[in-house]
Amino acid sequence: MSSMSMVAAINSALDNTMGADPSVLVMGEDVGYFGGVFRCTQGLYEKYGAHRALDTPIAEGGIVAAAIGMSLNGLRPVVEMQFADYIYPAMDQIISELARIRHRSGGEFEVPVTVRTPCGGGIRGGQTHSQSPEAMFTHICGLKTVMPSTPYDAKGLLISAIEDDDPVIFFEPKRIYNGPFYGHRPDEHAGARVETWDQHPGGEVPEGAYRIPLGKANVVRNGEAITLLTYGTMVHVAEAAVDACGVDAELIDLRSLLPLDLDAIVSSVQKTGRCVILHEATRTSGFGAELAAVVQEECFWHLHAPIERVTGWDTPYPHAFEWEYFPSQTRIAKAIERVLAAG
Amino acid sequence: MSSMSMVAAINSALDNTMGADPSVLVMGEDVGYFGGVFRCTQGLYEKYGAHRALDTPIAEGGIVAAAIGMSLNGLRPVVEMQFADYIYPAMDQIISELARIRHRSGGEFEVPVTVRTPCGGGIRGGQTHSQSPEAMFTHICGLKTVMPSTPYDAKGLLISAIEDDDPVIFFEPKRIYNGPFYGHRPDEHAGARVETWDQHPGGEVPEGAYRIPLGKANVVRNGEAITLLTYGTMVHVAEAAVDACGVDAELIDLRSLLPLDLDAIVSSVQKTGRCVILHEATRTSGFGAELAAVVQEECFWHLHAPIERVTGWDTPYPHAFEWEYFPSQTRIAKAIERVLAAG
Amino acid sequence: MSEPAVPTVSRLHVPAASSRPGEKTEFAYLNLPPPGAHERPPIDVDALDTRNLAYGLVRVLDDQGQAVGAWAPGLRREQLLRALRLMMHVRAYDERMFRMQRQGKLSFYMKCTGEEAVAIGQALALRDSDMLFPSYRQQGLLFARGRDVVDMMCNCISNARDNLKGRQLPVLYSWKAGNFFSISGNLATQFSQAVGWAMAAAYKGEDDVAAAWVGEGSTAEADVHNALLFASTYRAPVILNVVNNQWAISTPQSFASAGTTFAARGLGYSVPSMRVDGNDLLAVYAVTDWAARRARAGHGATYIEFYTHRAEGHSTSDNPDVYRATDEGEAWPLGDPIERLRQHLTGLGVWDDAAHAAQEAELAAQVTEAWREALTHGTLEAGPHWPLESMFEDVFKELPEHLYRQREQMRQDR
Amino acid sequence: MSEPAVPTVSRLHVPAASSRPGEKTEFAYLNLPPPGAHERPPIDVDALDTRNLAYGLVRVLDDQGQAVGAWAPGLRREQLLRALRLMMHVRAYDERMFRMQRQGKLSFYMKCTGEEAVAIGQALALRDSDMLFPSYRQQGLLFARGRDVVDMMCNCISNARDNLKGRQLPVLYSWKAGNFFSISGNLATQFSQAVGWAMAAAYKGEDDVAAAWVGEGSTAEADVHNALLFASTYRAPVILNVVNNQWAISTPQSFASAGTTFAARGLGYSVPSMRVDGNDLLAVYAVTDWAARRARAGHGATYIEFYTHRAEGHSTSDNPDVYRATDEGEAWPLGDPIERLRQHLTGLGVWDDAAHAAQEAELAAQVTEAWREALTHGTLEAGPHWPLESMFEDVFKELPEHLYRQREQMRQDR
Ligand SMILES: Cc1ncc(C[n+]2csc(CCOP(=O)(O)OP(=O)(O)O)c2C)c(N)n1
Ligand SMILES: Cc1ncc(C[n+]2csc(CCOP(=O)(O)OP(=O)(O)O)c2C)c(N)n1
Ligand SMILES: [Mg+2]
Ligand SMILES: [Mg+2]
Repeated sequence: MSSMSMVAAINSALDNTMGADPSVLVMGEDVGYFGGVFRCTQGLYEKYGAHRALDTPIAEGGIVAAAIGMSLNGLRPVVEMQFADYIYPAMDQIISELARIRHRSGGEFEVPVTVRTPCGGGIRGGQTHSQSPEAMFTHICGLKTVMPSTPYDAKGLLISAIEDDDPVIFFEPKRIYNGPFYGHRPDEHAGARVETWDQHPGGEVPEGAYRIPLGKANVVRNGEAITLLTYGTMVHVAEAAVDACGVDAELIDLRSLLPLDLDAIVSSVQKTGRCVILHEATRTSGFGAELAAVVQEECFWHLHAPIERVTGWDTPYPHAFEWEYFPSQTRIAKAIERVLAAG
Repeated sequence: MSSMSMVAAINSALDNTMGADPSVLVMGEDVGYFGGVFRCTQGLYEKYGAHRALDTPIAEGGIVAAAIGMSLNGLRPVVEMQFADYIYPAMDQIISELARIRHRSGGEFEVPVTVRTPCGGGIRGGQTHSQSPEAMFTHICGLKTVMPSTPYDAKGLLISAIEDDDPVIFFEPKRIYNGPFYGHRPDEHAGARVETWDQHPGGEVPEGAYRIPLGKANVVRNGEAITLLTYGTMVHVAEAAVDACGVDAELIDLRSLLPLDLDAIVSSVQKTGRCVILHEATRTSGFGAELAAVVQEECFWHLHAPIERVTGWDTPYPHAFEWEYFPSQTRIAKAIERVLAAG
Repeated sequence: MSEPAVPTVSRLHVPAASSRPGEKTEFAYLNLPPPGAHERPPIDVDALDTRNLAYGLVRVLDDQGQAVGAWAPGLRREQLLRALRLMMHVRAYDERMFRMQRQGKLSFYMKCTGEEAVAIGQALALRDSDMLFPSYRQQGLLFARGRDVVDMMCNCISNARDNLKGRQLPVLYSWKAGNFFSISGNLATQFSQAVGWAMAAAYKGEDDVAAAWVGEGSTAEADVHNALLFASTYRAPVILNVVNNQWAISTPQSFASAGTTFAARGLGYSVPSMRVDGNDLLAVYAVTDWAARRARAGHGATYIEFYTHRAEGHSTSDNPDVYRATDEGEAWPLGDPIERLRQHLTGLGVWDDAAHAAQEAELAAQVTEAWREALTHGTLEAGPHWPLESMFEDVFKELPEHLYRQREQMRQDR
Repeated sequence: MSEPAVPTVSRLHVPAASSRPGEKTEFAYLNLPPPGAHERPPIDVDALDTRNLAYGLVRVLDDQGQAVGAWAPGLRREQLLRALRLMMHVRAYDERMFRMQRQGKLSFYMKCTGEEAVAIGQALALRDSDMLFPSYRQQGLLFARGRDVVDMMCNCISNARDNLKGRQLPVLYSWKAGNFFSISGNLATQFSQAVGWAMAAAYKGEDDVAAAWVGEGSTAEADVHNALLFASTYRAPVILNVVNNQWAISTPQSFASAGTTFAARGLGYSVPSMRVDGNDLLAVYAVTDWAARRARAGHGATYIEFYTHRAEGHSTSDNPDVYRATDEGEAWPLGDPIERLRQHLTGLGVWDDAAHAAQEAELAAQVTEAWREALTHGTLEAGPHWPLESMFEDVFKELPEHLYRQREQMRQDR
């Protein structure tokens, strides 16, 4: 057990699986010699060789296609898309192929590919280094979609994803790669120290391999008054907002969007009767829509108030107004107030 | 005024706009000399020339990119993607470019491109000629998403889409290209005549240009007991189901998913207090999720029962079991019963 | 709307077709090199030294049916007779399935008439452990690898014996035991996947090769670019085949060729490339054998354009007479692959018209027999099919809760 | 999980880098043709007749700074002096902005140091009505077209004067009045769009041309294939430029080159292609002028590889010393574009060290002045910015109801 950043935890998950199974390799832009622009694959090139920490041309569609072909020949590729914003050239191979091959072949062929990609804003990356496109992948049957919120979860979920025989899209909230983030605008905390994971329990990560099942949510905080459903960076912002306004909220970190831990969601909302859903992604047809739909389907008779969504706005992620775009503690607190006040 | 199929109505819309504005052209695979695999562009090559009914290489990403460039140089391209199932190679140009250029350029540049594409099942097309991917596009800010249910609407909406200075993704439910469809399995009606549009009021289409605004729903049927929200082919299946079970349902054809006619939806559900949402697309994170989310947000206090979704299953569109996949009158009727019985 | 500011005279160049209805077809522009004209380079050849092959045309059979030149493969007579039989079998199968579609027994069908030599010639030059990534027009590969015709028919009518469980459109076969990859409805995706498969073979130090096929129209898709780039970058043991049958539905090859040969594109990626008479089974076999040896020896990929002609419509949904001249078939100078191999074998004195007619009749009867048997396992409309619930299987390896619930919902609401 | 069945020895070929830290850089493999060696073909040349140019290197300035050979453009001295001044202006601007980023005034910045000749030389050969589709490393185009430096700085600090309303990352400029297209953060998308713009010019019968740029690493993206295919198919009046600075972040050109020149790829699409000394302003101007004449005359596209070297890091987020040898800069044989033009002008007797030093100082002062002015319009962190509500504008031409509601929500919940 030692303290790791999310980057270190991901690196450790890759190291463990590559060490245990020679059919596992990482591939992507700048992941080999350099170790990845976020350093997630650092050291793997030296340890496992150029063919197992494989640099690639800048062709996301070609990278995913090659990974599919490799997986058809007994390998277990872990692809890195340098930013989630750059996954779109690979959409046809992901939607029409990766997600479909098992089903369309009557179960004859399987493609155990994991696609890792950093997502989310809060790093002044502008509209093409900040996106959260997870909802689109949850609409594609045949894909599993995962997003961790701590180094501990990141490692356990990533090992499960790599060992899973189905394709997994694994989103990594880059804002919390190196420390938790509570939604404070940098200028709000001028001079305050940068948060690191060593002060956070989620930063305690075993050196060896362990697994967190895909499809099990984590109840971060028990509460009776209201249920907050979220994932990724927003888990920490939500927790801080709850602490700040001292509400007895139950906070659920979904961790895996598909498969979804419906039992955890339903039992919580049936208990609290109130629900707020939070994500950074744009609002319309975001994953919050699916969550709101299932919650009202499953918990209608227990609901005391409408379910609210606190999300990114339906605009590109702006450079100058990053902190007005990013769902803030204030916005979360006001939504909680409204939902508690209602009914 | 004469009776037209939806194919003829679309052809007429293209003819009207190309005749009125030399900057309008159609482009895509087999749309030129041949007139399109569904015949929607028939005759335009002879009438307007090879450069305005433009055959293209089989490269959906290149087609959309070329259309974007053309629109930046004063043209108004109407792109045909031969099947919605084949739009994915163009996703990066659609999401990262078509949808973003106006905003990211501070309003300096605009890209008035219309992307037409046949969607939906019911033609024994199997999993790659039957998809309904509309929800993904409603999640992409900067795109308008439209789907007509009659020849009359198809023409009026398509002219509005082409004249619109924002990009529009225009879905054409191919099952009703040549006649309305009420969800009867062919074998159920063995020997029954194929439905054509000339028996349907929606088949009455003026020869000249007219416009239906994007963002205005159509209340197909007024009712007090329950609100049905749908679009495309399902409008007709829903209508038939309602007639069959004699429920006093209000049936709303959204026509445009984004912008969405919230007023029409809210005033109806506030009146009926009950809502069923129907679409052919897969369920999870389909557009029905967004509809359920906004309905409960806006109408919570009026709802007497949970909102139900009747959708395609979360599987690829199967060849053999097309009619078990396609949301049937029976499934709709049972959902209506449940929602009416509840509470 | 923007101001109409468009003159009537456009300067935009739009490519022409080899022929359109009412026109007389002219294949003169082909100016074919004579059979036997091309050298056979060493398998470790540098891409640039294949330039003549990429802009030329590898031909073995001359107009008299003689095998000539450095590329003559020296196949044994039994092999040649087997190749002829396989091509005839494919054609008999296509004929039958096409008619069955017209009778409403299939929802859809696609023939490969006139292109049989490509799949048969190539399959015979490969090892059974080599992996095939076909498009929908290489059904010949299945015949060459011994796929039971009844199983193929069951795929096409989605019945209870269909190994794809009723999920796929006719002709989108999959046969893992035969190392034949699931055919995608999305063009060209398999091309770049094949390169990944081949990269994995090299990664594992194995010497199996991958082979992939696309039509000439599909070369416009990004996957073909990706395949060439990755194959070249990692020296993948893969054979990348372009079947140039000159038409993509109604669109002539001129919308994909960029005005040169398809093979030429490979040179820009430093992949040895060649254009081959695709209706000449001996030439097809010879270049494939060469490319397979090259790949196995670790020298990397080969890009091969097979020049052929789509003798019939694109599919049962298509009528070519509305977009191309009806005389294209006769005008086409490279003939019919079956007739040309038949001529060769007749010349060798091991085949004659009687034997040919007898084999034709025998294969037709076999196919009819197979069709009868296929129907005993169910039909598309009447079934029996796989159990309805099987629709929810294989989306994931295990059935997740949400699909379990949807399956129950389906049972309940039928 | 699948059985580990992987031997320790892999046969997978993985390309090498020109240099890695600790190694000595070897550019010997370049074997550069001598300056002036190449012919200047007619503008209606057939693609295959540009083969020597595609595999060679067009050079005008020799090692003594003399302009030699058929490609010597014969620019007037004022033009040459202007080109030098513009390149020096770009470099002064880059230096300043880089330092400002280090001081926390910019969130991010990207220099084009060592590559200035490409954008400046090309812009001077084009007409102002020609449309530019740049990548993020052609800031020189803006200088050549007279963009106000203060406006560029305001783009980079997203302040109240930023014409992009604070929406874009630094360096992703857009300037419609200058026919400079909005730079995308997504690599290469502009390349195929430029072809569409050029197709529209031909459609309208106008003789403006489009020019587009990508880095050599970005040539791997599908958009570059699409651009070449569409440009060739429709003979679009477009100039497709590849800036080969040899690195894509940490990835060497060997992962995109397929082991040959980048220019070579254009030949496979029958687009005339050439490789050019990108650090030789005269050569850059000459080939661009040739390609523009060719396009305007209706002969179609040209594909040009500019061979240069990324002298510094990829961006302010990058430290090249961890992935490439520190001596690459010195080892690089084609020198620095500013020094080489300076040498030429000095040789012509119209320039000297004093003038150079004076201009350097003058431009540095100008940039400092511009920066001061830019700050008066606001800073990234402190503002003033555009009004917050402007975030919701331009998603659509008119504000739709759902965005109106979100804007109100934002006001309410701040
Ligand atoms: C991505 C994609 N785009 C379009 C289609 C529709 N389509 C099916 S076959 C075809 C023509 C293919 O022509 P070619 O590649 O020459 O193959 P051929 O049919 O001649 O064997 C088209 C456009 C598709 N299946 N997939
Ligand atoms: C589609 C896409 N993939 C990946 C990236 C991340 N990225 C930004 S710059 C870059 C390297 C580009 O190298 P090159 O094309 O050679 O241009 P250069 O930076 O050398 O000018 C990468 C991979 C991106 N911006 N867009
Ligand atoms: Mg073809
Ligand atoms: Mg570069």
